[in-house]
Amino acid sequence: MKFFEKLASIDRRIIYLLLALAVVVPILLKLVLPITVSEPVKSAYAAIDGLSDGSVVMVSIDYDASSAPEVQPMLLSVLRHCFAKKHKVVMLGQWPLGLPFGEIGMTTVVDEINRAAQSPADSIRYGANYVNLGYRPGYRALMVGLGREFRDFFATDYRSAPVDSLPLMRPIHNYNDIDLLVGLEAGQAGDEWIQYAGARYGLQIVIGATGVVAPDMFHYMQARQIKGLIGGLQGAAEYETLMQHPGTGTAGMVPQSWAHLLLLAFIVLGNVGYFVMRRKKA
Amino acid sequence: MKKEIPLAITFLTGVIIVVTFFIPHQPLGGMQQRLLIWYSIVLGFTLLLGVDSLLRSNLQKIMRRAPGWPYAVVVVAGFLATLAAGIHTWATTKDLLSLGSSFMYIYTYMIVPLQATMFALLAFFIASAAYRAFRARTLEATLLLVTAAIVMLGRVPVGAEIWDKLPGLQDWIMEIPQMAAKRGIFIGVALGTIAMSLRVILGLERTYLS
Amino acid sequence: MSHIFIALVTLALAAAPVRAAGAPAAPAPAAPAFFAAGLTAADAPNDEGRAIDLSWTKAPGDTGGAAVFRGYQILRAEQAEGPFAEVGFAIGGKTSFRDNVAEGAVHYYRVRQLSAAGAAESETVGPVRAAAQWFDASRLNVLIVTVLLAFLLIWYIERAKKGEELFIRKIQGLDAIDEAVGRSTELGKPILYSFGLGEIRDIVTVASLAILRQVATKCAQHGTELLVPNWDPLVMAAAQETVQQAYSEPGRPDLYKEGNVSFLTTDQFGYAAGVDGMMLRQKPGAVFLLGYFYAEALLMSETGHSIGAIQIAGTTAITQLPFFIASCDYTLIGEEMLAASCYLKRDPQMLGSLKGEDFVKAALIIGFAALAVTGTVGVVLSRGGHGGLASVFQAIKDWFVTA
Amino acid sequence: MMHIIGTWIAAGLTLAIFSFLYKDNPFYKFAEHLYVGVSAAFAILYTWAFDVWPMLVEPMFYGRGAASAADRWILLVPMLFGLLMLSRWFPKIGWLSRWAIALTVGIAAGLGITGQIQGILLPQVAGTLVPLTSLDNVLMVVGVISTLVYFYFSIAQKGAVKVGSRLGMIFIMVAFGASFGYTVMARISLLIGRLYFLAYDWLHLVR
Repeated sequence: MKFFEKLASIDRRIIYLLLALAVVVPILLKLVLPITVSEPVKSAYAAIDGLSDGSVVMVSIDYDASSAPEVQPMLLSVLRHCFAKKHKVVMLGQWPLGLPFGEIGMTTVVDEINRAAQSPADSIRYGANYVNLGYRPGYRALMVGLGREFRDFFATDYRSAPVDSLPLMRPIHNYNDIDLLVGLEAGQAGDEWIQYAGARYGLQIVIGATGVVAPDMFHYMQARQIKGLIGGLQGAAEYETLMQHPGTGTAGMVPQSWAHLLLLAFIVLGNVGYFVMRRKKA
Repeated sequence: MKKEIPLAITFLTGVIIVVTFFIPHQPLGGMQQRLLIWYSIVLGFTLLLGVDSLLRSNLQKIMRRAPGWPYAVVVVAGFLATLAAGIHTWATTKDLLSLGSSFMYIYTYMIVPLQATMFALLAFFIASAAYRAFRARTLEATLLLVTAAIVMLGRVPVGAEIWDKLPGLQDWIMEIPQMAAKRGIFIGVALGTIAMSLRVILGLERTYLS
Repeated sequence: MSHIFIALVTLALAAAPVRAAGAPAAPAPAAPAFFAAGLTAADAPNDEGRAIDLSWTKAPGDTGGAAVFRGYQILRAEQAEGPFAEVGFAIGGKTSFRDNVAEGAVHYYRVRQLSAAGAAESETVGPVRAAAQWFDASRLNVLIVTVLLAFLLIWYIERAKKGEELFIRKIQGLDAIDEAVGRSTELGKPILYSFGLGEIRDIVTVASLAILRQVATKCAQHGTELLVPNWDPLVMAAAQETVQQAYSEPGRPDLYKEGNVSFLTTDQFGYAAGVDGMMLRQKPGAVFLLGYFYAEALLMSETGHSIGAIQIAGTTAITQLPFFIASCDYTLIGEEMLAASCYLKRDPQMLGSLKGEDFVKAALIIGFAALAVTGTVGVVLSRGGHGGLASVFQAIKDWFVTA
Repeated sequence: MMHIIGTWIAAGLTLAIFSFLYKDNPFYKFAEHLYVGVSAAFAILYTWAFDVWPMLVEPMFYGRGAASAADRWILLVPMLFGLLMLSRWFPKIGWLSRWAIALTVGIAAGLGITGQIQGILLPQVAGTLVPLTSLDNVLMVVGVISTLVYFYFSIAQKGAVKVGSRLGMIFIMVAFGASFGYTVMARISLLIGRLYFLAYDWLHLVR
């Protein structure tokens, strides 16, 4: 009994330390575990893969630094996939503070591809293969308005170049000219894309979401309101696996596993102590 | 007048937006688009609302040498330095996302670590709560914790190492029972939102004017 | 109630064929017969007259990606004989294109296929012009539901306003409130009540104020101390008023101490740390966490648990609810909290809305059950060769599908 | 060089925030206040660069994206409303901000009504209409119905309603358990992200 009382009054900083160790040790040891790919991620992959070469994919950056570790690896994988399929990418964002993550991810992937390019035909260029429109306030109003005309909101791209000066944007007027939206979500914006652009204009949507948001997306998936779902860091790791290009998602799954085991041990231990002490009291 | 005009604005804009949803013909189609553009523009200004009170309260703290005033200096200095870097970047490149700029430097090396770490703290808080507060004291809480345990194991690679059916079980929980309950919940939330929106347009609900 | 549901279903079924008839009607007389690519052009339906829809059958060579088949050039002219100019391009694999045009003008179209083997052009179609529609027929189902819901809600709100007795069941968590106050009184400990980080305009804050009123009344009756630390100054003002009123009603205004309903800070974790400190120092016997919460919920409920307080939580923040359920003794889940405030306060607006929503829920419950049976029987029958019921079921289901 | 300095700054700030775990201290307070100040400046700059400049200044004064003179000058209306929003800065005329709030609230509510019906209600009802030909389908329909019963307040919880409501509670707890698990996962992922930064970008412990 004493044991449990002592256990119950343990300093929380010891708990913090144990969690830190559970994460740091596997990072340092660089362990790897095999990733099993789930159906929703397969569907997301298939949605991008199934488009004709050269389709237009819109990517919405709806997250910021507070969830970037989960979502950024999704962005990298999706961009790699799009460019491998010769798709054109139109980037924009609903979270002003997250916009730079889109730019950073795009630059990373574009540099990577252009460095490996064998001929000018293999390389990708701003304005021809991808554009970044930036951010406008408005969420649902913006999403509805883009269904009529992009230029009403985005007369210019993120660095004030008129969109009609960009060959990629010239034929794009509304969602009829977008083949797929990949929404990378850390909050409500994903629901709004589905309700205001998907349901209203028939825009095809794939969602990549943080672990917090992902469970609230399954009913859209079942009702076929979205074509695929990449959920949390594990989802990112699964997409990396499908792309055969492991990154921080795959690397993160080992510390993730250890931390989950530790937390479950905490819950079990805490409950055992609770019930033992309660019985003693009773 | 302080309440009538806002109520009239809300009513008018709300009705126009609902009506134009069903009637695409001009001039309604264009009217809707115009309102949406206005919304977008006006909403941007709400980003600024907090800035004034933030600066004001911190400046007051500094003037009065209130307890903790040096931190108020940090707020103001951080604000001014970032503003200066941003204005400089904008004036020279018209591109606030230009990765080599001083503005993005502040973003990458200050905003990102600060914001990200703030949220990383939550992992520790959850760990501590897991040990000290998450108790299976009722049937409901027990069900919740058991489901959570299956999901937490089934959603990481180590789950498959423990029992190869775990990832499949996890997928099934997410796609059938959890989806069904979430659907019920979100249908309820949608009904609540519709009722609220209707009351707002009709001017019955006025708390937003307070 | 059931008769309205039946009426609803009948209406829905009646609407289904209307919608099919309102679907794109190609101006058949104008279009010449056929060409190599099976090209058709028609006014885009349900729009403001700014687009023409083109569609064609996939070219035989359209397989294997851009290297073999480049795509389809869309050519447009003002006269049948030309000149035709490119107005758009559809990549290989696509069989449709929406051309944005001005309303009313006459257009002729051709499609040119570009493949590795060379180019081939379709015959000309036209004339075709874009026309605006006065009603978006594809949204008829939304219109019907909008009108029905608006009617229901207004009707119930009016009934509630007239003071009609509208039944709301007792919410279980409310019993727990009395119990928690009683226990604290026995132990001689204060009670702590937090609104979390909700603003005064959040509906959940309004609901929480109604519950605070109940808690404060109990506290006044028992002479128990009530602490309400706040994050938002406006919420604090409202809470002060509520508590003060509650204390003066049983004639104990002397017990009300203004300092007990206090303002802490507008910083998220700072607020949580402040409330935690308060709990550790004053050791309340009961903790109420009712309002809108973010991540700070976890910190507060953990501390509340560690001091052994009875904890009653409630929020509409779906992400925080699981943590409350795991660490509190009783949790009001989402709408339950709004219903609890209706039960206590009987505000006609909230009450009417709640009843209206409940009506729809009842209709859905009955509808889901009835249609699940219909669908199942339909599937069984269609296995025996009778597809009638199955197609009725499918028609009903399709009616709900948007976009 | 700038990159190395930046990484050290970032690492210092990361550790300053983490120091809160030991206890509240000046380093944490410094970092937290810095964040508040810096992000406030971001709000101003982004409002300018992505709202005021491209949506007001450019079309009005440079005619970019505006078809006619009327298109240009009608933008004075949203500009006025935007400025009214800021009237809150001056307590005396603060009530004027209600006009601007009324505009945004009205439009959002108008969009909300049809949006919730078209975007959630109808498609989610359609998704629930399935024949009961598999156990999964049965469970799904029962789950949706019983959850709705749980949130049905117009009838006392007795008999069949009580059973339905209890069943609903079970489904809801499974759903919350799933959300719980996913949220825990998300928070751990963020921690991994930060510790990865410290180990990889800053200390170069991992290659």
